[in-house]
Amino acid sequence: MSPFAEWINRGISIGLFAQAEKNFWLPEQASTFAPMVDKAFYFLLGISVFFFCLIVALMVAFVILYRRRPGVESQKTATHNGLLEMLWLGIPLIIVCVIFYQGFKTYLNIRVAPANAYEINVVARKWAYSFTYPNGHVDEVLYMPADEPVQLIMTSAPGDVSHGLSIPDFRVNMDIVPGRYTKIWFHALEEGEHQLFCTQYCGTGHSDMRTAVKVLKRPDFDKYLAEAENYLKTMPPEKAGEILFQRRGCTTCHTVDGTRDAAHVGPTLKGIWGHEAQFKAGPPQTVDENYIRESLLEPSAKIVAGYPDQMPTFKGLLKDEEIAAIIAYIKTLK
Amino acid sequence: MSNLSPPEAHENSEHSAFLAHHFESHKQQFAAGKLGMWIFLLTEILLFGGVFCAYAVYRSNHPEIFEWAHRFLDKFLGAINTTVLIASSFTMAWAVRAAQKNQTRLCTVLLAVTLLGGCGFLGIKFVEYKSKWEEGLMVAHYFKPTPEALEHIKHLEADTAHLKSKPEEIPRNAGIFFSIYFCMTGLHGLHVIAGMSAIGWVLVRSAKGQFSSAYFGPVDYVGLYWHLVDLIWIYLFPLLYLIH
Amino acid sequence: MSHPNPHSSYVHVVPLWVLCAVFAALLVFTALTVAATWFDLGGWNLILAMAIATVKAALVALYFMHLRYDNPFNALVFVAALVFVALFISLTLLDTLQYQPDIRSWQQAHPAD
Amino acid sequence: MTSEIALPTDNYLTHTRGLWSWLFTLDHKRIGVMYLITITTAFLLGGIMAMLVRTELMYPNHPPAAQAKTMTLVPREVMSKDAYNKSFTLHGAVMIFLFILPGIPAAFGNFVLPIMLGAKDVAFPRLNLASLWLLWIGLVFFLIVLVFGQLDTGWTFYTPYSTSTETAVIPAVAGAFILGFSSIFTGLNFIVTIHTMRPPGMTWFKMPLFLWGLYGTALIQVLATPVLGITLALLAVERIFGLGIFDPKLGGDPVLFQHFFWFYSHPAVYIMILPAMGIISELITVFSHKHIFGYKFIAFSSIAIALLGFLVWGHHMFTSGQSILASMIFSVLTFSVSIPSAIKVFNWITSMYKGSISLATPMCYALMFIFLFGIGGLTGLFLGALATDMHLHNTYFLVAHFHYVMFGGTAVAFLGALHYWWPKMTGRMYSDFWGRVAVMLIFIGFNLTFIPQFLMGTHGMTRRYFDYSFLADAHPEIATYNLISSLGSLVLAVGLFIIPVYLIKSLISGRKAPANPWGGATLEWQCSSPPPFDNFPEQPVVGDPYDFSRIEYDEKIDGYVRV
Repeated sequence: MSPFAEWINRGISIGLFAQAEKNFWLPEQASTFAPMVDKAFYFLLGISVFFFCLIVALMVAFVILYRRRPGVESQKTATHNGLLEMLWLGIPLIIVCVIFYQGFKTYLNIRVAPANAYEINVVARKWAYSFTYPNGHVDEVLYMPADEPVQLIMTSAPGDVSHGLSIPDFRVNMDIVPGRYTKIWFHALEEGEHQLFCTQYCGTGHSDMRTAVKVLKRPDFDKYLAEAENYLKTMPPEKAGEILFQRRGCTTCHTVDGTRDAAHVGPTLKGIWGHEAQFKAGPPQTVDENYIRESLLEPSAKIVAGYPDQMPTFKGLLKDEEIAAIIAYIKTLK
Repeated sequence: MSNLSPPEAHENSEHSAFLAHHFESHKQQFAAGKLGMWIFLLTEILLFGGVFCAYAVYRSNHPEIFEWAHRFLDKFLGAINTTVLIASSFTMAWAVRAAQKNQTRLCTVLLAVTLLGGCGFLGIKFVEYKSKWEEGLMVAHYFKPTPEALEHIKHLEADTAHLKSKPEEIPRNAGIFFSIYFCMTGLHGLHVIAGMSAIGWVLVRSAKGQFSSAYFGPVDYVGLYWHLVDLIWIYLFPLLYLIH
Repeated sequence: MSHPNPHSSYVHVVPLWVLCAVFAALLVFTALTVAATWFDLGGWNLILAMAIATVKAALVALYFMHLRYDNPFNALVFVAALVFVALFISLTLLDTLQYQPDIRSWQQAHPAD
Repeated sequence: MTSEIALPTDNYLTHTRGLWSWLFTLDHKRIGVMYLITITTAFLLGGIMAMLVRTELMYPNHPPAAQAKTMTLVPREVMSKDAYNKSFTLHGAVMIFLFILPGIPAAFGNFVLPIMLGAKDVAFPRLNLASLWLLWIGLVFFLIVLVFGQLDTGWTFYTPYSTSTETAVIPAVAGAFILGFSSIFTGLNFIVTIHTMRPPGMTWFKMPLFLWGLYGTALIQVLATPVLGITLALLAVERIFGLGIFDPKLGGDPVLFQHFFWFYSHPAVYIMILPAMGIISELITVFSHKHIFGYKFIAFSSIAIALLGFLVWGHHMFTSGQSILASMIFSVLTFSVSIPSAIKVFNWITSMYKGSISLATPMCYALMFIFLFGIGGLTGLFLGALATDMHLHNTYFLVAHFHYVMFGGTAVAFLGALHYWWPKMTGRMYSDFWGRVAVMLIFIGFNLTFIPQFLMGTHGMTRRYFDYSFLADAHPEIATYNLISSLGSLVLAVGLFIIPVYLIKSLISGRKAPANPWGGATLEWQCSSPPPFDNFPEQPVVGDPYDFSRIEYDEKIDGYVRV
């Protein structure tokens, strides 16, 4: 942060709140973009505060100096002054050119990823993210290596709506649009944990659509990936199923403890195994392996009575052994 | 539209019965009405701007869809319809001239001919829509061309040999062409109907002998509207039917 | 306006021969634009078709719609409409053409059913 | 001139009687008054929705364990997620389509435009009445939405959410479509009136600046609103038939919808603010009793804003998947709009220099406008600059910026106009004391509500969030900011509720208003309060609308007279 910006930050924050610390205006700077964006922010803040104070000071001064008093008339002054007008056409023009240039430089930086960036694929669906790593591992939390460029290649699940992805500590924000890719990259400075939000309104669970960003040192990240890749093999299937159930965002809509509330738009999965499910249309069916498989791949085929047709399909997103693990997990929910 | 020309009969008016009380003269009233009509046409052009924009975006990004799907449209019927509309525009322009010259009977006849032209246009459009419906050539969600329709465009091969796409290879999202086709021609068709209602209205007034060289504003305004409908079709015809 | 007229004090009445000539020209241009599709001119086909359409539109606007004789402000209104439509289409098109690769690569990765 | 004439018993309010004489009137003044009543009702409706939203956001839904037992004024969760989504959607849609867009032009524009111009009426009185009826039909559609089905798309109707949600999108879209045509017809009427109905002597540069503002507004209304019409029509057809133009399932492009939507909705922001700026130009000069500074610059800046406003819509899409090239172009153009706005503010301030400034209620609103619009305009720079927008887009920073411009700007100018023309419209004076009390409460309440939102936004609080507990865990101050914001909105609501109380009281027992209570030099102050049916019994004297040298205070009538 430049000394100028530092000064403004301190000055204003201390002036307003006694407990203010250095994050009064902006959160922690956790990526290489943060200092650039913040510099632009404080520059703008300085300009804004200056002009705002100027306008308000003049306004207040005039109101006091020229308040209406008996016997005092308004005085005639020039009704226009070309030079003055051009001056306050010209000065703002120069200032906004500078603001634009500074903003554009940083924006280019944020939008254009370096060639060597580590790529993670993101699929957003109502109301969870899945991050797919180059080795095929899928997680619902964004794990990433520290101190190297990472690029997210993002899209919404087919048939889903637009979402957003914002990591305030990194100063990045990009929409995720169905039917196409959008990209964003960043370079985290050191290991730590940050929050990630959906910024494009996407319905009932919009404010639940958030997750953590876990920045690990490269060796730790490699270790995480290696372990993660093998969890289907190393863990018992019902345990692996539980992990999948959480990582694929099933918990956003389905509870496993029998709770039924407005926050969860899907039916609870507690005790459904072996019971008869009633549908909006069609005959009831016993919940068995085939039914769960179908519900995952063709969720709209049979809608449980009393629930909306909201579930996205997992066709092509879950491998057979993953489905088996999820079934094994659902069996345990008694 | 009727609101654009308030023939407000003011009891104590020194002016003619068709001069509204808040205008000074027929000239002022006509200038106001005409400007109002032009601004209304401007809004119509911008309304169509939306569908033209959708057309431009999809045609430049997916030329293959347009090239493939436009074969289903009948160029001959399109050309006939263009001619019908141009002819009705001509009779409309003539009707305005007749009104300006106090030729009341001629004006009424020409307006009736124009109205007939509109009917002809809609009739041909109906034939086209009906065949699209029967061939399953509907908007994207309902785009299910029948085998006969697909077979039919293969026989057009001689006529469309220059096209790069093959009739048997349906491009992805081909239905978008028909979405745009129906939006553009449908919106245009609604305007034809609106224009015909307006012509019907001035036709009745003309038959009652309400127009003269001093007061012919409504014929002129309706004429402008009808020409705009024609003008838009002049673009729609090559854009939809004559894709190369 | 510039031509005083015995019947109408405040507008110009378009002569009938002008209307007929414009009508004839419009028919000729319609035939031309259909005929133009028989020749393969590559990208020029679209440009030619649009050029012919624009000439036709100009004839309709200038004579049938009286713009040639009318208050210039009405012509300005008409031109403004075209300018704003052009602005809308061109800026939107500019952007969609730019991000098209992101759509195409998605379509390659997600084949149609 | 007017003071010697006794108040005419026959004015536009008493000219004819009965409900039908109002519903079918062609008088622009009555139409303006009916607009005012309708729009104020919509404002109340939208305001209730806003209070629901703020009440829900008062506390985080899941407080940290340590604070869980703290007493709270309201339950942590006052409504369901869906109810919250519907509340903010209807707040936005009602406020924008039914209050801010028609607010100043339709209500006050209709009332004063012909009088200021020296005309008897607008060019097309029937079309004018039709616009009002369209507004009512649009309102009915929104009431249908409110009663049946609700709406949860956000006022922006983004696809594919709007094509897939089960709520009542189609009635809402139909309502907005109809309101669009109401707006188009008003704009059309105003342009034609200004062009063709000016009496002798009323040259373009003798027009009051409010009329320039309305003229710029009307330009946008006729140029941009049709695109909204076609966009909403396509959206409705998309929903019913599956067009595939905006729906990616069928090969469509959601970002294209955003282009369509913002081609209208950005210029629409200037439909909202330009007439407000026009009003401020009037208020500042009248209450400073001083000629406006830089008339032509202010007049042309209105037109410049109207036209440049069409070139900047893409700044709503910097993070939406718009290309880098388009973002760059739109960012450059965005800054070009800030210049004419800055010119206006500087000219207003200079107009006050060496004036005789009265702090009557309307002037307090004008000063509040400069203060709040200053913040709103300057924070716009943060969102127009590409780098900072990357961080702030879709956060509460944006929400706060928007409200500073729209409430702090337009709604405050609306209230200023209401207090300025109230004596003219009703023939009664209201209590200036209570007027200023309301001004203070609104000023305090508004800033308390929205200043904290800037800070929430910079810390990443996303808009349209039902719950922000997780954010409050990381940044505990977010909870404080939200609490302050919600309490501030209560103060604001109290301030706003005082206004109808003293205004209605003025109707019953207010002092009779003189023809010119504030010392205005524009033509509406030359006719009696309330104006007669045909505005002017004889053609008024058209002069410089900002020449106050011959307008002096007369104690006998407690108003101003031309000497």
